Amino acid sequence: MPPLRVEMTNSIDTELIQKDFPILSTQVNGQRLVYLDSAASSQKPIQVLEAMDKYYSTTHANVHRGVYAIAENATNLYERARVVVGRFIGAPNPAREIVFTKNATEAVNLVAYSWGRANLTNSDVVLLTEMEHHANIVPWQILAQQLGFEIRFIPIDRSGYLNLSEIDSLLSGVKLVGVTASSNVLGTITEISDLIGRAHSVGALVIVDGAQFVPHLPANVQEIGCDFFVATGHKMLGPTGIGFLWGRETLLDAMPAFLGGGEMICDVRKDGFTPNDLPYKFEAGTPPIAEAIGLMEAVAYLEKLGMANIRAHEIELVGYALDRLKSEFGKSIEIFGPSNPQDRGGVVSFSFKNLHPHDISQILDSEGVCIRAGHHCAKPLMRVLDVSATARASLYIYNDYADVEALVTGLYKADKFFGI
Amino acid sequence: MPPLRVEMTNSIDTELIQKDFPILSTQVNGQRLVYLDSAASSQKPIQVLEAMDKYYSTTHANVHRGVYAIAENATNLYERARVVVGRFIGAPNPAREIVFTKNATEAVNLVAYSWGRANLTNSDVVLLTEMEHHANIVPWQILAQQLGFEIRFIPIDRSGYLNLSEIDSLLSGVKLVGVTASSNVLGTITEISDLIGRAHSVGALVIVDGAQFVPHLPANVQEIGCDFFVATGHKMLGPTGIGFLWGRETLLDAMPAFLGGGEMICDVRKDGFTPNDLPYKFEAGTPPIAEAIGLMEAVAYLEKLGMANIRAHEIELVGYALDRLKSEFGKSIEIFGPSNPQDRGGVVSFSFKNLHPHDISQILDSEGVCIRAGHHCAKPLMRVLDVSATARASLYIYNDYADVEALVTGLYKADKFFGI
Amino acid sequence: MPGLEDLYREIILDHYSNPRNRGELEVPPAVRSEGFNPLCGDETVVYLLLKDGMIDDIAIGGRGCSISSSSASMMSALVKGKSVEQVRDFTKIFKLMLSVHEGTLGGDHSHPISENATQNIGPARELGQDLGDSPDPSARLLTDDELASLGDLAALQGVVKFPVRIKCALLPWNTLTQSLVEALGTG
Amino acid sequence: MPGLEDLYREIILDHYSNPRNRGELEVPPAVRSEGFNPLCGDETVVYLLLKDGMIDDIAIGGRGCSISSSSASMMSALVKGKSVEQVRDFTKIFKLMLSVHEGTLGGDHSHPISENATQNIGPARELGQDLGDSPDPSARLLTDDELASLGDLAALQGVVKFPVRIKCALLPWNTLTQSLVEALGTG
Ligand SMILES: Cc1ncc(COP(=O)(O)O)c(C=O)c1O
Ligand SMILES: Cc1ncc(COP(=O)(O)O)c(C=O)c1O
Ligand code: FES
Ligand code: FES
Repeated sequence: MPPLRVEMTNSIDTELIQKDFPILSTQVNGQRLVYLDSAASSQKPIQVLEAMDKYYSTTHANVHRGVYAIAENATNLYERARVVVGRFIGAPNPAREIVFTKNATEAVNLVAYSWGRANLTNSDVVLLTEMEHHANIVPWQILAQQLGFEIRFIPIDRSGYLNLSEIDSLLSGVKLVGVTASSNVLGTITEISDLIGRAHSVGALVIVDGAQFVPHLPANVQEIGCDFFVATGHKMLGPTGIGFLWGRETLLDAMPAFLGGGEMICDVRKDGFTPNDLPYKFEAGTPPIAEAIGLMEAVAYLEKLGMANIRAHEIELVGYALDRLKSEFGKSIEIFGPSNPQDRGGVVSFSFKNLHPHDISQILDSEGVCIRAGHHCAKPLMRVLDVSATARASLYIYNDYADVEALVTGLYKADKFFGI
Repeated sequence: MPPLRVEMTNSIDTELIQKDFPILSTQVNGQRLVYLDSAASSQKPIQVLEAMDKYYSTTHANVHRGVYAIAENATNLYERARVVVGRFIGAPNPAREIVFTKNATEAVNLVAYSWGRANLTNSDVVLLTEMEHHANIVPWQILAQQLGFEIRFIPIDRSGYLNLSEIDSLLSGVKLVGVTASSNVLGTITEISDLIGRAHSVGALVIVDGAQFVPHLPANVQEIGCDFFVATGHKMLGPTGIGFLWGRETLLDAMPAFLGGGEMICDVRKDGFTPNDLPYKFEAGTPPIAEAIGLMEAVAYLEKLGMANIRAHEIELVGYALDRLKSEFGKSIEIFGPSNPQDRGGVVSFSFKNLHPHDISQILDSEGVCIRAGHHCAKPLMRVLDVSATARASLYIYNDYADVEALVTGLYKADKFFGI
Repeated sequence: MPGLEDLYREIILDHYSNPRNRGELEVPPAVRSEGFNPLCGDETVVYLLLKDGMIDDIAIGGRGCSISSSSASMMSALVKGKSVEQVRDFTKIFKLMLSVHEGTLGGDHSHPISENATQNIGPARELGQDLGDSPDPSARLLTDDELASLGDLAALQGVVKFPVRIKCALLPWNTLTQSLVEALGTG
Repeated sequence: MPGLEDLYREIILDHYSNPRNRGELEVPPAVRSEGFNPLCGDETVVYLLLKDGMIDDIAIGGRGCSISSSSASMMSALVKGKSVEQVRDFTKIFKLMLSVHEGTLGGDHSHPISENATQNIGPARELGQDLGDSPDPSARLLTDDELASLGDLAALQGVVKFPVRIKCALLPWNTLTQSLVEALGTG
């Protein structure tokens, strides 16, 4: 099985990039670390770690209230991070429309608890898709338990695309549509613009889960046309502990407070409180300051590479991976999702023979190859696919052909090991 | 005005400690940085920064689901952090009773949204104190708006202690008491054990805000006897982006989910979800992994110094500060809270002449002295004290007599500058 | 590095210790508006009496720091006897003076430590104009005439170098705008 | 460093490819219980038929990885024909075998990279016993007799070195415990 190795033609220089990621030069089980799990969490370049260390070592203080130099500086950096992140996704007014949360999940919950509770009743419908991550399902289920509304799901077709053929009837009575911009299991880049147009035409709002989109493709909330958009720092080269919500300013402005506490108030009396302006109204307590600064640096790193270049790299690499897996393993491997790499993000989920994904992952680990096995927080989708779990390799800016080859080699080993 | 400088008698070696905090060797406005705002956020020792960098550089991966080595290791570290933090506050079963949140504020909101919504009705009463931080007021006000229950406040006396003389009548109808263990404005270390006993005797539960307590005094939730306890990482040498809730296992077990998403579920179907076991039920989405590891290292640092030693240091230093301020400025300065340093944490709030706290802070900043001015997220207390803001110097393990002297010198300068 | 003298010009301290037009007016005929600075909890109260499209009388209440108090005092002195039109112009010019310009945030205004901290921290330095109190995308430098029209208030120019205090200087003006709206019965 | 052979002993692979007692029993008279592993979503189904305090028959359904499947297969073979009492003992011993002992988590079980990462990271190394699947504070080493009593199941000993997989090995046993409770109508 001679590998089909060819030179990459895109402008992403993985060799150079790998040097920025200290973890990629560590060894696992005596092997080079082959990290194919960026869809779960990306690695962090040294620039991001250094930005946070520098912040802590030179100017850390709590933000927004201090009159002294290091506190003002901390505030400036934190607010600058908001603007940088907002611009990165094309927010028209980032200083007011970006709310920092602890992760993408909190961002969806914010919309559910605040907008949802104020706007949904038991006669309404929330429309999700069968490929949503639990983060864009369970918050609506919790709310539905309390308010009694109906949740519907847009089905997927056999190739892993949204099946919009019945969309008009699905949309009847719908007040909110929740849709992922890119599936963390199938890889599918959904055609949200069409869906959003239809949703808006029946007066429904649309929340887009961008967690798997923002790290990989150029994102622009104005072009997408959605009403709410969430993403998470740790999947886009940033630190853990931070995510964000973008919302249309008028919507956010009209929404009631969610978490209560410091920062989010304008005044507190014994008998009640007055909420603060946007975006502070939704940022209760001390925010993830260092994390925002780390995320700002992560965005700078991505912008330096260029999102279009990153996209070209991933199309090339994912295409290569699909080809290699199919040519090596033929019918023994089932790859989920669209077969056209143009329609996919960086993830490649598969079933291999009748090996259990966790067993595959365990064998790969002994070769230093890290893939994820499991339901990927998408259990309704697992049921649709009629599997309990899949194996998932996910590719990012630091991955190259050699990593794909390591995956292929590892699968051979797994096959041999279990000998079934 | 010759300073009253004497040798410290406690075992905390501030000179040695300062070396661990890179920020303390920076210069502000050409002056040595004199950081007197640890009550807003503490600085971080290099050990904490290194632990996080090391984590990111050697073993970062998303937790709880990965079968490969670095993911298992990340999971072990994260869970170990839970146990370390739990033991630090005497939790009987840390592996199940500690919930990591993004800050103390989220932890209170979790109790309000989950326990509160399930257990409070419009005929109930929530009893708070006049010295609560907004974090332990506003979540209850948001809930009261929705459920219609009454919120009462335990008054404070002129010396800044809780006035418990009417406590029996205040407690009538009360289902929950929220009390701070140490005030971030008055410094008061409240006598919560007595209050908790009385609350329990009428069947009320007690949530203790330990944000200003845990960094400064030995804390043990079993001895305190409370039902819920919250604190925040960034005030106890840890990073931003993490806080925690401790709750009695039986209570947490019976509480409904709060934020929905990945991690917190056992199963998700299209028609509903089954929540996961403790503590995961309350940790939706990717948790603050590096932050938990940083916090674990912060706890190790505090334990190495010894909380009893830290306490002795602060009593000595706060006593010195109270003496110096009174002896230098006499009637021109009004210091809020108990006069006995044994009854106080590390904060010293004051009014100085008729200078506005922000103007004082601005002048002090030009001397490199960082204090906080404002309402300190305790506006109801400000109204009780009949001020719109106070100036607040807060002391911690790295502060020494020289820092107090810098404060005194700065106040002279402010006085001279405004010449009023 | 901005020094204290950039912030606390003598004239500011003078207005702070001897505030003009401090007090109350009878309501009605005057209107009363209050504005909060959420950062510090301070409050400015503006009493405004209009007559024939002119500011017939104005009084200032509430409490605040030297910057907000002096801004209120100078504002009251400036607007008294002026037309509503003129007051609107002053407000625009004053806000323009306090808008943060490109480069200032990461640049010359900042303390040495800020420069250190923002070095290499990504694109921080170029973003000044989008931050804090700069909702006006048309931020530009004032003309000499405009600056002169503000009189004493020009002394508050240095506040831009202390971003946290900008809200202090604006507080009385935002409250005045509110009271104008109220007095004119519009909005 | 634990190798794959520590985890995947031959006997395990044998039970995985040739699972014993796979199937269903009629309910009633049998009881049916299902257990989930929330980490992976896998499910074990246990059908249990008691007679006179003995396990008269047992069948295993559901799906899972090699570890949970082989654990279920070996378990079914072991408990068939045994008394409820004995089964409880086996369960106790099996869980004891899989409890994580002091030192193992930061220590010899871990991959080289884990050792690196935990070095100097605070008190990490001493805390093994409190983590993960070790609710039993009386964790101790098994006696030889105890180990021997488990028969083939002793092969699952190596799983302790792979903490994420402990839940896999325990899944069938927890499901069995559940079905015993159900069959006996207690709890
Ligand atoms: C007494 C008290 N409680 C709660 C908090 C809130 O902490 P955080 O902002 O980290 O949520 C603070 C700090 O601001 C505090 O001083
Ligand atoms: C598509 C998708 N949405 C949401 C999330 C949730 O992100 P987080 O766990 O950071 O909240 C994830 C990642 O787990 C994801 O893949
Ligand atoms: S500090 Fe409150 S207005 Fe200036
Ligand atoms: S991986 Fe699911 S039971 Fe083992």
